[in-house]
Amino acid sequence: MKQGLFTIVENTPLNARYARLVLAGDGSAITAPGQFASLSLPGFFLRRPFSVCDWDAEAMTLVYESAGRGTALLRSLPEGMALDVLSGLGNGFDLSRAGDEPLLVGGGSGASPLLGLCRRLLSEGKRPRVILGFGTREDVILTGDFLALGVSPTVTTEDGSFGIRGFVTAAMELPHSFFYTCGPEAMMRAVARRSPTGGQLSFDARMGCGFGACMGCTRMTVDGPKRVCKDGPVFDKEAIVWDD
Amino acid sequence: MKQGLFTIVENTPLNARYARLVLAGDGSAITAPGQFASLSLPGFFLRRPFSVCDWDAEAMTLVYESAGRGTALLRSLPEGMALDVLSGLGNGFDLSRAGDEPLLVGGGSGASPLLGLCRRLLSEGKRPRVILGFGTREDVILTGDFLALGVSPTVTTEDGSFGIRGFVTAAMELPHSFFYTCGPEAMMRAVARRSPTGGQLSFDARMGCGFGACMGCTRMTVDGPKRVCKDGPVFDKEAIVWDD
Amino acid sequence: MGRLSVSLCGIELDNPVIPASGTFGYGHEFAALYDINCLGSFSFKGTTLQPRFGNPVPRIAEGNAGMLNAVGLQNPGVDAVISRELPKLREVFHKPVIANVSGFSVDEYAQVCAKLDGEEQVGWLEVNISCPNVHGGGMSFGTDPKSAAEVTRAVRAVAKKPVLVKLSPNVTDIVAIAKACEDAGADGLSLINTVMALRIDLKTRRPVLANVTGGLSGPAVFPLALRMVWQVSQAVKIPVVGLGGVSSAEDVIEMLLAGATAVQVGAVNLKNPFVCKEIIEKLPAVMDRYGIENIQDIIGGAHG
Amino acid sequence: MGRLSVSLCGIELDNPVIPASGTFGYGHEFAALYDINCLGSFSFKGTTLQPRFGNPVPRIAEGNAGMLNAVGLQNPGVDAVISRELPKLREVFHKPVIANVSGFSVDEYAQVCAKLDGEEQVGWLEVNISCPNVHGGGMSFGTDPKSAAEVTRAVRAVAKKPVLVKLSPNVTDIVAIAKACEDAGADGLSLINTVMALRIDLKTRRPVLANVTGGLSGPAVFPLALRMVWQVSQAVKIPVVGLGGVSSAEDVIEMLLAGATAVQVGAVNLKNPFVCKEIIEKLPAVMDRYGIENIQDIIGGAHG
Ligand SMILES: Cc1cc2nc3c(=O)[nH]c(=O)nc-3n(C[C@H](O)[C@H](O)[C@H](O)COP(=O)(O)OP(=O)(O)OC[C@H]3O[C@@H](n4cnc5c(N)ncnc54)[C@H](O)[C@@H]3O)c2cc1C
Ligand SMILES: Cc1cc2nc3c(=O)[nH]c(=O)nc-3n(C[C@H](O)[C@H](O)[C@H](O)COP(=O)(O)OP(=O)(O)OC[C@H]3O[C@@H](n4cnc5c(N)ncnc54)[C@H](O)[C@@H]3O)c2cc1C
Ligand SMILES: Cc1cc2nc3c(=O)[nH]c(=O)nc-3n(C[C@H](O)[C@H](O)[C@H](O)COP(=O)(O)O)c2cc1C
Ligand SMILES: Cc1cc2nc3c(=O)[nH]c(=O)nc-3n(C[C@H](O)[C@H](O)[C@H](O)COP(=O)(O)O)c2cc1C
Ligand code: FES
Ligand code: FES
Repeated sequence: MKQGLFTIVENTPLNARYARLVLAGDGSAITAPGQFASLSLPGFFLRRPFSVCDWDAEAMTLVYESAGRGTALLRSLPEGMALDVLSGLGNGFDLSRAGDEPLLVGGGSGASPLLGLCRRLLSEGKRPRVILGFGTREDVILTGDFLALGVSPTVTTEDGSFGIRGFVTAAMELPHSFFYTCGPEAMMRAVARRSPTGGQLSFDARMGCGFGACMGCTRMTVDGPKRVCKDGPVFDKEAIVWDD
Repeated sequence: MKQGLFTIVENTPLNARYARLVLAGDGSAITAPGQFASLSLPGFFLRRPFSVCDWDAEAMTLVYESAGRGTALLRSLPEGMALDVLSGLGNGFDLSRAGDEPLLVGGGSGASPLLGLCRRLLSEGKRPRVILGFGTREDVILTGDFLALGVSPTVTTEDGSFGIRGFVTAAMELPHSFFYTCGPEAMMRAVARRSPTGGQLSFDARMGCGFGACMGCTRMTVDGPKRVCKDGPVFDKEAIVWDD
Repeated sequence: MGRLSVSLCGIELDNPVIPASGTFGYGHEFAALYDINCLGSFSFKGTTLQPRFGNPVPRIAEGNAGMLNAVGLQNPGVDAVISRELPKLREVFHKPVIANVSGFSVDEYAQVCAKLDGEEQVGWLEVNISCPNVHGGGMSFGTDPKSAAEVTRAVRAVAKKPVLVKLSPNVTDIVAIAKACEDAGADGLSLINTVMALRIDLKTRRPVLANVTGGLSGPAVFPLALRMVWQVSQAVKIPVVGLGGVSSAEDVIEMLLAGATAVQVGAVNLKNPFVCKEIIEKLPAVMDRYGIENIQDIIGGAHG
Repeated sequence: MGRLSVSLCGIELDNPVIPASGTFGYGHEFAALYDINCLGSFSFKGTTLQPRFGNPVPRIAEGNAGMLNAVGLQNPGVDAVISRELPKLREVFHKPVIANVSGFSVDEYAQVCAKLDGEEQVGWLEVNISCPNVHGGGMSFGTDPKSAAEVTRAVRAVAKKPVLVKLSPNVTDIVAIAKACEDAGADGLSLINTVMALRIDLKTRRPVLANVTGGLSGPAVFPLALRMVWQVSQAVKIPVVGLGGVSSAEDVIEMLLAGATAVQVGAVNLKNPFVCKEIIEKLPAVMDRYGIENIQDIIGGAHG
């Protein structure tokens, strides 16, 4: 984990809901796809956590949804502005478990960390397959970015306005060696239930600190209570305890 | 009074203590020298009041001291940044009472509103004389600006490091038709006592609103309690009740 | 009945947005900026029996996302308010106003309320019980259920208009105070008043405020106010006017969901004199965003 | 004795800056970022007799210039703290620490304190009396002078180390609680704990926190904390540890002027993990600016 100033070099709407934020700065604390960064936004006390979509030594890309007041403000911040960022947070995905044909399943903004994961899997010679689920056609994001990597994502929309109608599980007949998923909890749960293989899931939680100090984000696992921010956000399928 | 966004076009240190801030925006609410503007600074709840030093239809100049945390931040704000400003606050100086040879006495940042006043008195054909008092040589400001108007200010410093040694009253032997003064209350009181003529004094107060709504800035006068922000900041010598 | 209208003790408000006492004077400074008849109502500066100069200055200090005030109830006294301020007020505001009343004895409260109750423009009496009780050891009336009830009863006995009792947050058990006021006949409750606070000037090494302590208000106190509105509105049957740090249309919705029937806006008026107008203008769009048809439908909606 | 050193209940601190309980874990997350031995001390996460999972999530909400938490005292229980956490803590922090203790009965407080009192690394016991009293109707121990005194007495009886009682701000009369603790044998007081608050999610129309209410802390509460430190330090003879919203070296000076002997920093650690280090580094320059030679000289300096 590192604290530092990052400069907004791009803050472009992808559609009414999502935007892409490219931040230039020292990304050296990032060690794995699925880690996140936490942004301090002017006028807000708590930082906002976002998965790193992709990164290199000089910059990182985030994809964020305008979900509430902080992200609404974020959308209006100009290029050139400096933001105080904690980077390299969380554990990230474990690529060593991927096998040859890992399946990546993202829902909504959960597509974001899968892009960086996909690129790294490809560079290790894997053949990742990607399913992305959205509510409706207008929400669809990142398909072009996956295509640019040479991977053609299967897209599902709940209303059928784009790709396959239904939830991501409607497209899950692909054989796979392992799965990685990020998105709404109900979606991830359906994916984990449907998949016969091992997998990793990236969880969301309201966070106080994002680096393990406050116990704000605790989730019960088979190994006892864990901090989503520090022990996660990525957990092994086997470790998950689903609330019900 | 008007609320509007003003853009910082200049924010230049004059010395370690004072800086000049030029704000571009609609200055049409300003009607008299001695009025003030109230700036909303990022991260601070209350606005900061500053006398207008000079202005035209497109911009106003303020001169401010780094007095506390807000003005310390103000010093770091970049050109091009927009600030939310209430302009045209307070009553300002009454030029009609000036007579031919009005005396302008400023202490510290109190010199600032006297510059705009001086320029307007000159344009009405008056012959203003100016005394400016500071603590020490390093604090002296605005003498060049008065010279540029063709008025040579008499400068006093408490430690004698520049101009006449002592307080502004040490230089007050000038005959005058009326006086205008702005600065520390003790200074203004000495000026008012020393001067045989009528005069106007511009007061300072901690303000909640700056436009007459909160009763935060009340000062007792011979006409009863008055709001420094709305009924002042300029009061006639005859109306002042000195605390003692 | 419009989308924004709510009813407070039987009087209909065009919308639930009300500037809070002490932050809106008698309306004139704001009437010079916009037509204040867009407001639901407004609560004028706290009125006492005698004219009061208030506390010595400095009366204002700053907090993080808030401010402290120790104005000390500067006002011209109830007779001058009636003879001078209310006629002037009528020129700029044509709806029922909230008459905010303060006192230092039970009797003073009753006297001031009796006088203001007779004024046509006054829609509600709002009884500020945060004042120190000079006959009761100096603790504020609002920190003890018994004194709070006593004031309420005395005022209720002399008033025909609905009585809102305005509660202090500086208490262990706000619900106990609220219930005592309800039982004593209050028609509604306003909460919260300011939070007792302090700042020290590092240069002088003395308190910033001449009065030493002052009342903290503004956005900083919003979550505290919301908690008290939530607790009180669950415990009483009379309507609650929610205030404390409200600064946006979203905050208004949140207060109503917590159980408030109407909302007051205080300190933020001082920073942004247009805030009440802006909130009222933004409410319909914010209601659309959250699927709210009529604002009155969501009152207490978060209690589930 | 350096310029920054102060003495708290007979133990010298290199400086008065102490991370507050619940915002610094057992120090490891911060030790990975800087050498935490620069701190005066630190107060570790509240410890109970049994392991606790704490409240369901969400446990965190936001305020203006502050945050709400309802973590609910998640901790591994006192035995695991002693066997697992303290040995690990010794590797990264070599000064006496503050053991923060919670309980739901007087007996639980005493048992936990007795165990931690025996640990060499523990310099002080800090007894958090904001917890609900399960045997006393559920009101927090800290809202009633009698229960506060009872806990203090029970803990004092079993402890050799100095006992700091940590007070809740959610009370009408903080001085009465403080004096009750002093009379019952407290060696010092820490104040304030969090302010009970609420937020509602406009989308779900339900409270953000699963626990409904939570504790507000952060810069928003600074002027309230300062007022309580001012009042309490005037009324008691034992030292006061001031906390609530401290975020800068200036805030530390202000707390000391108000009467605090040392200062804790809570919520701001979560936003800026380096804040305590930064404050300590900036203190000498800020002291120079305000003409302060030794920081201990200004304790209570604003009382004049
Ligand atoms: C590890 C992690 C990774 C994430 N990655 C992404 C991403 O890549 N893209 C994306 O669009 N979103 C992501 N989110 C969700 C994102 O953090 C929230 O949408 C965002 O914080 C909302 O902020 P706001 O100010 O708009 O909402 P507000 O409701 O105004 O926020 C109020 C508070 O609640 C918190 N909060 C609100 N919603 C959420 C949420 N869903 N999850 C966590 N905290 C929340 C905020 O952080 C803030 O503290 C991620 C969350 C986590 C925990
Ligand atoms: C009508 C008027 C005109 C002024 N004109 C000028 C000017 O032209 N140039 C100039 O340098 N200064 C002027 N001042 C003083 C200026 O407002 C303060 O120096 C400034 O507000 C300090 O802000 P801060 O954040 O640095 O101080 P802080 O101490 O951090 O401020 C905390 C709070 O106290 C208030 N405050 C602190 N000091 C003063 C003060 N001396 N007067 C009023 N409020 C104060 C701040 O506005 C703020 O609300 C004027 C004040 C008034 C009332
Ligand atoms: C400058 C000022 C003056 C106030 N005067 C009064 C008053 O006279 N009577 C009263 O009941 N409340 C008074 N209040 C309290 C407010 O009406 C309100 O209860 C409190 O400020 C909380 O709301 P806010 O956070 O929106 O400011 C005053 C508040 C401020 C800031
Ligand atoms: C996430 C979080 C957890 C906390 N846990 C504890 C605790 O276990 N024991 C305790 O005495 N106080 C606890 N507190 C209260 C703080 O120690 C402190 O008293 C309070 O937050 C005020 O300080 P601040 O405004 O600097 O945060 C906690 C506060 C936060 C924000
Ligand atoms: S958010 Fe603080 S521990 Fe995870
Ligand atoms: S500052 Fe509000 S009335 Fe003058």
